[in-house]
Amino acid sequence: MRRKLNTEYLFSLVLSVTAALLIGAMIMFANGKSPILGYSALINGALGSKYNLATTLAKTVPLILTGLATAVSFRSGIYNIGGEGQLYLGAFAGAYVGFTFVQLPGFWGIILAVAAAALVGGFYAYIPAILKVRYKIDEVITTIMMNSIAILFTDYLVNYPFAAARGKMGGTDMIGEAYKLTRLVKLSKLNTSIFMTVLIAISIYYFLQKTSIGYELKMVGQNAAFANYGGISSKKRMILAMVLSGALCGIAGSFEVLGSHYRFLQNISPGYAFDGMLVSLIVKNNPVGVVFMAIFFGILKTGSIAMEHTTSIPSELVLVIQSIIILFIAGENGFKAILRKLLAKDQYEISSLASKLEKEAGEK
Amino acid sequence: MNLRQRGEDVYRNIIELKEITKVFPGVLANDNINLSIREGEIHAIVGENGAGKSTLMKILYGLYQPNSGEIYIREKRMNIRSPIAAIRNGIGMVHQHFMLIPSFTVAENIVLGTEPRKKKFFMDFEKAVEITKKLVSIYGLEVTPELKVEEVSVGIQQRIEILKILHKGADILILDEPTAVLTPQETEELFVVIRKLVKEMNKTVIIITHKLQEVMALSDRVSVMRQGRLIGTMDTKDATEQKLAEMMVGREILFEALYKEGQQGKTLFTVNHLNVKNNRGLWALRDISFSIRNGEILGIAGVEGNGQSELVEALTGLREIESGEVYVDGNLVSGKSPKEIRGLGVVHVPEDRLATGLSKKATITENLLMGSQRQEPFTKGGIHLRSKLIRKKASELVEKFDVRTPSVEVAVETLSGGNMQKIVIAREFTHDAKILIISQPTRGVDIGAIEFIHRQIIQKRNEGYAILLVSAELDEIFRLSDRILTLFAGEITGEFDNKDITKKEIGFYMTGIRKPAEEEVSKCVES
Amino acid sequence: MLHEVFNLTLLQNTIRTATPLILAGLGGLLTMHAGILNIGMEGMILTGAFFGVLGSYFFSSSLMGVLLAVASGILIGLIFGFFVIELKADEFIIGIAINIFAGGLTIFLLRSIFGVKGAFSSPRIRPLPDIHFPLIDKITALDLTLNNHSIFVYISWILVVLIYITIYRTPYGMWVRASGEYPEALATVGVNPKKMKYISSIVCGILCGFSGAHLSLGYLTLFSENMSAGKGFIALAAIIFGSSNPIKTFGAALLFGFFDALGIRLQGVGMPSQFTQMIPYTVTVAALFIVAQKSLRKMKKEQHFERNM
Amino acid sequence: GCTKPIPQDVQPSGGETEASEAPIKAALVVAGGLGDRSFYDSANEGIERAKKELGVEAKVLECRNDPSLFNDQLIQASQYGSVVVVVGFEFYDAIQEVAPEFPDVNYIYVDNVVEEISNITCIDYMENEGSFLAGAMAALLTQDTTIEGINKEKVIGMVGGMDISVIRNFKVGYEEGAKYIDPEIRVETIFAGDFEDPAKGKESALALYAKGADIVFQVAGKTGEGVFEAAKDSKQFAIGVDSDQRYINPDVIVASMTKGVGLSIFESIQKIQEGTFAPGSVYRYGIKENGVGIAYGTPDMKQFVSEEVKTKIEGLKEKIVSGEIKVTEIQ
Ligand SMILES: Nc1ncnc2c1ncn2[C@@H]1O[C@H](COP(=O)(O)OP(=O)(O)OP(=O)(O)O)[C@@H](O)[C@H]1O
Ligand SMILES: Nc1ncnc2c1ncn2[C@@H]1O[C@H](COP(=O)(O)OP(=O)(O)OP(=O)(O)O)[C@@H](O)[C@H]1O
Ligand SMILES: [Mg+2]
Ligand SMILES: [Mg+2]
Repeated sequence: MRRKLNTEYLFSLVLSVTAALLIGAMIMFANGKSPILGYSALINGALGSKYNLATTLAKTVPLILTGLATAVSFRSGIYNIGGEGQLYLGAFAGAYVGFTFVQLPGFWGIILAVAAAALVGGFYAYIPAILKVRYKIDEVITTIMMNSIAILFTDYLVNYPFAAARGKMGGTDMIGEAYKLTRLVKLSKLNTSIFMTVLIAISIYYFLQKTSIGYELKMVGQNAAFANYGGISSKKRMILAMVLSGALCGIAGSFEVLGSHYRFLQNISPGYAFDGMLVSLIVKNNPVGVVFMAIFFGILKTGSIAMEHTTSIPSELVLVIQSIIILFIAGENGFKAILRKLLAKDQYEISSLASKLEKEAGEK
Repeated sequence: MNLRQRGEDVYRNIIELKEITKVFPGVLANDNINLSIREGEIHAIVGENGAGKSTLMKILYGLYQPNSGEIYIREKRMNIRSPIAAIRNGIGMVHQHFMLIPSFTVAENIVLGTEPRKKKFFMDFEKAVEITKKLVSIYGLEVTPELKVEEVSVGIQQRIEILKILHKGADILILDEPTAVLTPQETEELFVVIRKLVKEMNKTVIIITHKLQEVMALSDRVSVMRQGRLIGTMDTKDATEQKLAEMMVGREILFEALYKEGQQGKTLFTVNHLNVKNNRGLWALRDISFSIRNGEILGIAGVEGNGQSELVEALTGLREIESGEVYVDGNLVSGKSPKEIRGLGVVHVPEDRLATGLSKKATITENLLMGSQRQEPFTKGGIHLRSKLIRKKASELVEKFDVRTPSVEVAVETLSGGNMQKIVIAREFTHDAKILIISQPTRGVDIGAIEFIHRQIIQKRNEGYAILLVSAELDEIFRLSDRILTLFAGEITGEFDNKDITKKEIGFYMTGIRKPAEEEVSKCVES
Repeated sequence: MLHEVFNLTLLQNTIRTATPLILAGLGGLLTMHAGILNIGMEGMILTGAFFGVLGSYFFSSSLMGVLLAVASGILIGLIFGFFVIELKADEFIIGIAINIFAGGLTIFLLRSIFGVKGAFSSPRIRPLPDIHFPLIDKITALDLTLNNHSIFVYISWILVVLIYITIYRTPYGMWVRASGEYPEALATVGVNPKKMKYISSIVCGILCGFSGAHLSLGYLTLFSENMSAGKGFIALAAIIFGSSNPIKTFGAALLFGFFDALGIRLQGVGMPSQFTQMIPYTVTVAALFIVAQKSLRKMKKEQHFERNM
Repeated sequence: GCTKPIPQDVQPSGGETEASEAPIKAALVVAGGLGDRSFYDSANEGIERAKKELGVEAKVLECRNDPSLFNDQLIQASQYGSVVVVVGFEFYDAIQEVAPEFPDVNYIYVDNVVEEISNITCIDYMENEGSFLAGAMAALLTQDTTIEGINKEKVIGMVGGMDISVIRNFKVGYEEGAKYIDPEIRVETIFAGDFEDPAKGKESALALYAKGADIVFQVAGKTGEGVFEAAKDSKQFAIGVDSDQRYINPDVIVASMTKGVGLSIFESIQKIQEGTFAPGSVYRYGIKENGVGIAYGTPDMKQFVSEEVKTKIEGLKEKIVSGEIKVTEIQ
C-alpha cells in the first residue's frame, strides 16, 4: 500500500516536471531559441563532466541542510521561516571559531566550529519558539523579522569589529588552514561537507521516521491536541523541532564557511534557506524527498548558468520554468482529483449507458 | 397553495426522487434510489453510518449533483444545481454538522445569504435582529439575536439552524440527525416544534436519525437505507424498532442484556473538592467530589456544557486545576502532566475523536501507537521504533476490534466515524491501566458499533476497572452505569443508584430544577 | 539633535513609506479573511510595478500604466486562486512560486521588451500625479505632512475605509469572512465560497498591482529589478500584526513606515547604519511581545476578578 | 556566435595569446549585475569599445551578488578567453583560487588588490581622491545661493549603498574635500543598506534634503537611481558616481565623480593586443593617473558648476597630485 502510494507520487512528480519543462520549451521556442539545444546545454552543464557534476553537488549541500531544517520544523507544526538568519549567524559563529582558535588541531577545530554554528543557529531559533509556545506570538512573522535582524547584525560585525584585515571585502579574516575542508574535485568547491551532509540527512531521516521522538514530532505537527492527550508535551516538542531546525541551518552556514569560502562573507547566502524551504515543501517535508529535490534544484541552478553561456537563453527563464515546475508539483493532487472526477464520470456514464441499453433490449 | 390532503387516501407527493445514483471515488453512496415524500408528513430516514442518508439529502439540497436520476418537486421535474435552487423551491436543510459561522451573531447567521440591506449595498444589522425576533415570536424557538454563535450552546445552535431555513422560506425541512447532541428535554422541545410546524404551518419534514424511539414517536412514515440502497418505506404505525433495526443492519439484531458480573472492591479513584475554570477563565467546576471503586461504572449525566468536558480534561491532566485533589489508587495525580497520569494507569476516550482522539492524517498504525511510542516492546531503548512489530500489533487490534479497513496503513480520515471510534477504543482499552475515563463513546456511531462498544466497556468493568462514563445519551448512561451523578452548572446535583431513578426524573436534576440536600452530597463523597 | 529626527517631515516620510504596504496589506487581508495566507504579494507587487511602467511608457499615460498593472494583478490573482482554491495546493508553496515567477518574468521581459538590464527609466514614463489640496496648504503642519502626496497615497486611505466597510458592513464582506471561516456553511445558504475566495484573491492582485504601480509610477518613475524589495512580506507582517482588520493593518503599516523613516534619520545621530536599519524589525518583534504579554496579563486579571466574585 | 562546446573536464587550458591573427577573446565577470548605469556598466563600456575598436570577441558573465557563483563564473570565463576582466572587490578570494589554475590567462582585476600572482593585474581606484573633489565641489556649490535650489544652510549629503569599506573610502574623501573648502560644512551620510533598492535610495535622499542638504552624492548603484528621483522631486541636486551620469537627468545631476573603469579596461586590452602589457602589476589609479575625476556631462547640457568652481577643482587636483593634500584612505 505504502509502496504503491509512493510510486504514484513519484509518477505524478515526474509528470509535473515534464509538463513544466514542456512549457519552458515553448517559452524558449517563442523566443526563437531551440529548446533541444537549451535543455541539452542545461543537462550537460549540470552533469556533463566530473567538474560540472561536482559543482552541482556542491550547490545541493546547503539546500539539503536547509531543506531538512524545514522538514523538521514544518512536520512538527511550527513554521521556521527564519532559516536565513540562523544560517548567517551559524556561519559567523563557525568563522569566528575558525579564525580565533587557529591553533586547534583540524578535526577538533572543525567539530568545534560546526558545533558552535549549530548552537548559535539553534539558539536563534529558540527565541521565536519560546515566543510561540509561551506567548502565542506567530512564529512566521517573528522569524521573518529575525532574518533581517541577523543579516544586518552580521553585516555590522564584518564591517566593524571583525572586518578582514586585508582585502576590503565585507568579510571576516580567513579561517585557519586546519579548518578548511578538503576539496574533492579540482577547481570545484565540492568538499568533504557533502559526506557530513549525507550523514546528517541519514540521521535526520532515521530520527524522523524511525524513532519515537520523530513520531512524536509528526503527531504534534498533525494534531497538537491529540499529541497532548497522548502524553506528549507539544510545546516541548515544538521547541525541540525549532531548535533542531535552527541548528541545521547554522550547520549549513558553517559548511559554507569551512568548505566554500573559508571565511564569513557579507552575502554568504543567496537565499539558501528559502530555496531549502521550497525543496522541502515540494516533497511534503519528506526527508528522503528533500535530498532528491535538492539535487534537482542544484541541477537547475548549475545547468541554467551553463545554458545561459552556451545558448544565451537568459537564466531568468530558468526561474520562470522553475516556478512553473513548483506550481505543477504543488497542484499535483488537485490535477489528479480533477482527472479522477472526469474519469469517474466517464466510467459511470459508460456503465449506465450499458444498463440502459440492456433494459431497452429487454423491453423489446 | 399548499394543499393538505392528510388523512385522506390520496396523497400528493411533494418530492419524488427517481432512480438517484451517486458515485464517489470508490464508493457507491446512493444506488438507484426511488423515494417519495408526501406533503405534510414527517418522514424519517434511518440507516447505519455510511448508508448514504446524508448524501441523498445533499443531492436534494443541491450540494451534490447525482450521477443519474431525476428529482420532481411538486410534480415538476427540477434540476437542483445548487442550494439556491433548492431554497427557491422551498427546501431547507439542517445539516448533520452545524453550518453556522462561529464568529457571527445569531442574527447574522440567520440572515446569511439573504441579508436585509440598506441602500442596496450595506448590511442592515438592525433589520436582521428584527427579523430574528419576529421569527422567534412566530415559531417559538427562543434565541438571543445579538449573541455570537460561538457563545451559545449546541441546543440553541440547533434552533438557529431551524430558524435560518425557515427564514429562507422553507416548506420542506430536512433535518439531518438533529437530536444527536440534544438532551431529552431539548429533544422533546424540538419535537413539539416540529409537530407544530407540520400541523399548523403546513410544512413537510424529513428527519434523519439513529434513534429508533424517536422515529416511532415522531414520524408518519419511515424509510430505511442500507449500503446506498433504499431497503423500504413504511408507515410508522406498521413498524417496530426491532424490525427497523433488522432492516438497517441486514440481519437480526439482538438487544442483548449486558451481563455485569464481579465484585466491586476498593476505591481506585478519588476526586476531592475539585475546582476548575473554562477557557474563558470562568468557573467550570465547583467543589466536585466523588470516588469510583474497581469494577464500577460511574455515569455522569448532564446537559452538555455543564462542565463535563472540563471535568474529563482536568482529570486527565489536559486542563489546569485551580484547587482540589485527584487520587489514583492512593497516588496524587492532580497537577501532573497527561503523560504522568497515563503512567499511573489512567486511560481516556475523549469526547471529540477528531479534535483530540485521533490524527486524521496519520495512519491507523500511527494512531494506535499513541501513548506506547516509548514503551517496550514497541521500541528498543525507548527510541528506536520497531516498525514491523508495531504494524503486526496494529493489525491484530484492528482484527480484534472489528475495524473495517483495507489496511492498517491507510489514513484514519478515510474511515467512517464508527470505525474511527473503534480505533480510539482499541488503543485506549489495550493500554495497561486501572482506570478508564470515557467520554461520549458512541457519538455519531451506528447501532451495530454501539452494541460492540458497549460490550467492550462492560467487559472492562467486569475485569475490575474503575470507569468514569460521561455521556449525553441518557440511554447509554442507564444501560452501562452502576451509579449515576448529575452535573449542572459545574456542580453535582445528585447521586443515584442506577436502579433507583428513572430517566424522566433524572432530567430534573440535570437541568438544576431539583438539587440534593446538603447532607446527601457529603454522604455520596464518603461512600 | 532630536528635533532633526523627530519633526514633521518624519511624518511625511512615514506616510510615503507606508503607502505600498497599506495597499498590498489591504489586499492580503482580504485573502486572509477568505482563509488564504498570501505569501505571493511580493511577486504581485513586482509585476504590478513592471506593467505599470510598461503601460505608462507605451501609451504615454499613467492611467494606462495603472490599468496594465491592474490587469497583471488580476491575472496573477487568478493563477494564485486557481492553484490554491481549485487545486487545493499549499498556499505557502504557491505564494513562493509566484514570487519566483514574478522575479524571473519581470527581468526577462525587461530585457526582451526594453532591451536593458537592471533598471529602466525614461522620460516617456508618465508618473502618476501628485495631489495638492489648496485649502490645507494654509496650515504648514498639515501642508507638510498630508498635502502633495502621490495620488495613491490618498487612494490607499480611501480604500482603508472602503474595505473596512465592505468587510464588516456589507453582505459581501460577510460572505468573504464566512468563506474563510466555514466555507461549507456559506455554501449551504446558497453563496459559492469558492467564488468569494476567487474574488478576494483577484482583488488582492489588483491592490498589489496598485501597490506596484504606485512604487514604479507614483513613488519612483522607473522600474528596477526586484524593486519590491521585501514589501510584500512586510505587508504580510502588518496584516498579521493588525489581525486582518483594515484599520489596524493600516496602523501597523504606518508603524512600519514610521520606524523605517526613523531608522534612516537616526543614522545622522551616529548609530551604525546596520542597527538603524534593524529598527523596524526589532520594534515589530518587541511590539508583538508587549501586546502578547498584555493580553496574557489581561486574561489573568479577568480570572482574578472572577475569583473575587 | 560565441558558442563553444560545453566545458569538459577542466584542464587548465593553454591560452590563445600567441596567435596574434585570431581575435582576442575577453570575458568580463561582474560581481553584481549589469544595468546599474554606473560601476558595472562602465566596465561593460570598456569591453564594448574593445569589441568595436580592437575587434575583440567578448562576453559578459554576471554573478548577481551570489558568492556561490564567483568561482564558477571565473572558471567559465577562463575557459572562454585569454583575457578575463574581473570587476568587483568581492572576487578577492575567488580570483586567487582560480587564476593560478589558468596560468596563460591574463586577469585584469578591478577594484581590489591582490599581490604576488603573476597573471593577475590589479587596477584599484583611489575613490577617496575622486570623492574629495566631489566633496569640495559640493561644498562650493552649497554656498552659492545664486543657483536656484541652493539654500543657505551649509549642509551637503551622501547616500551610500552599504556600509562597507569601499563606500566608507568614498565617504572619507567626500567629507575631507568639503571640510577643506569650509570646515563649517556639515556632511550628512545615510547608508541605504542595499545597492538595488531605488525606493530606499529615494527615501534616504529625501531625508537628507529635509535636513537642509541641497546636494547629495550617491554612491549606491541602482539604489542611486532613487537619489536622482529625490533630487528631481525636491528640486535640488545630486552628484553621480563611477560613470558620467549626468545624462540620466541633466537638470538635477550637476556632475559625477568618475572612475575610469571602462577606459582602463580598454587600454589594458589594447596593450595586451599590442604585446606591451606587463601582467602581474598593481595599478593604483588616483587623480594623478587620471583614474578618478569629475565629469560635467556633455557641452549641450546646462552647466550648474561655474567655470570658477571648475578651476578651483583643477587647483585641488594639482595639490593632490603634488602631494600637498593627502586624502585619508580607508582599506
Ligand atoms: N517525496 C519523495 N521524493 C522522492 N522519493 C520519495 C519521496 N517520498 C518517498 N520516497 C521514496 O520512498 C521510499 C520510502 O519512503 P519513506 O521513507 O517515507 O518510507 P519508510 O520510512 O521506509 O516507511 P516506514 O515509515 O513505514 O518504515 C524512500 O526510500 C524514497 O525512495
Ligand atoms: N464528499 C464525499 N467524498 C467521498 N465520499 C463521500 C463523500 N461524502 C460521503 N461519502 C461516502 O459516501 C458514503 C455515504 O455517506 P453519507 O454521509 O451519505 O452516509 P450517512 O448515511 O449520512 O452516514 P452517517 O450516519 O454516518 O451520517 C460513505 O461511504 C461516505 O464515506
Ligand atoms: Mg450522515
Ligand atoms: Mg546650502
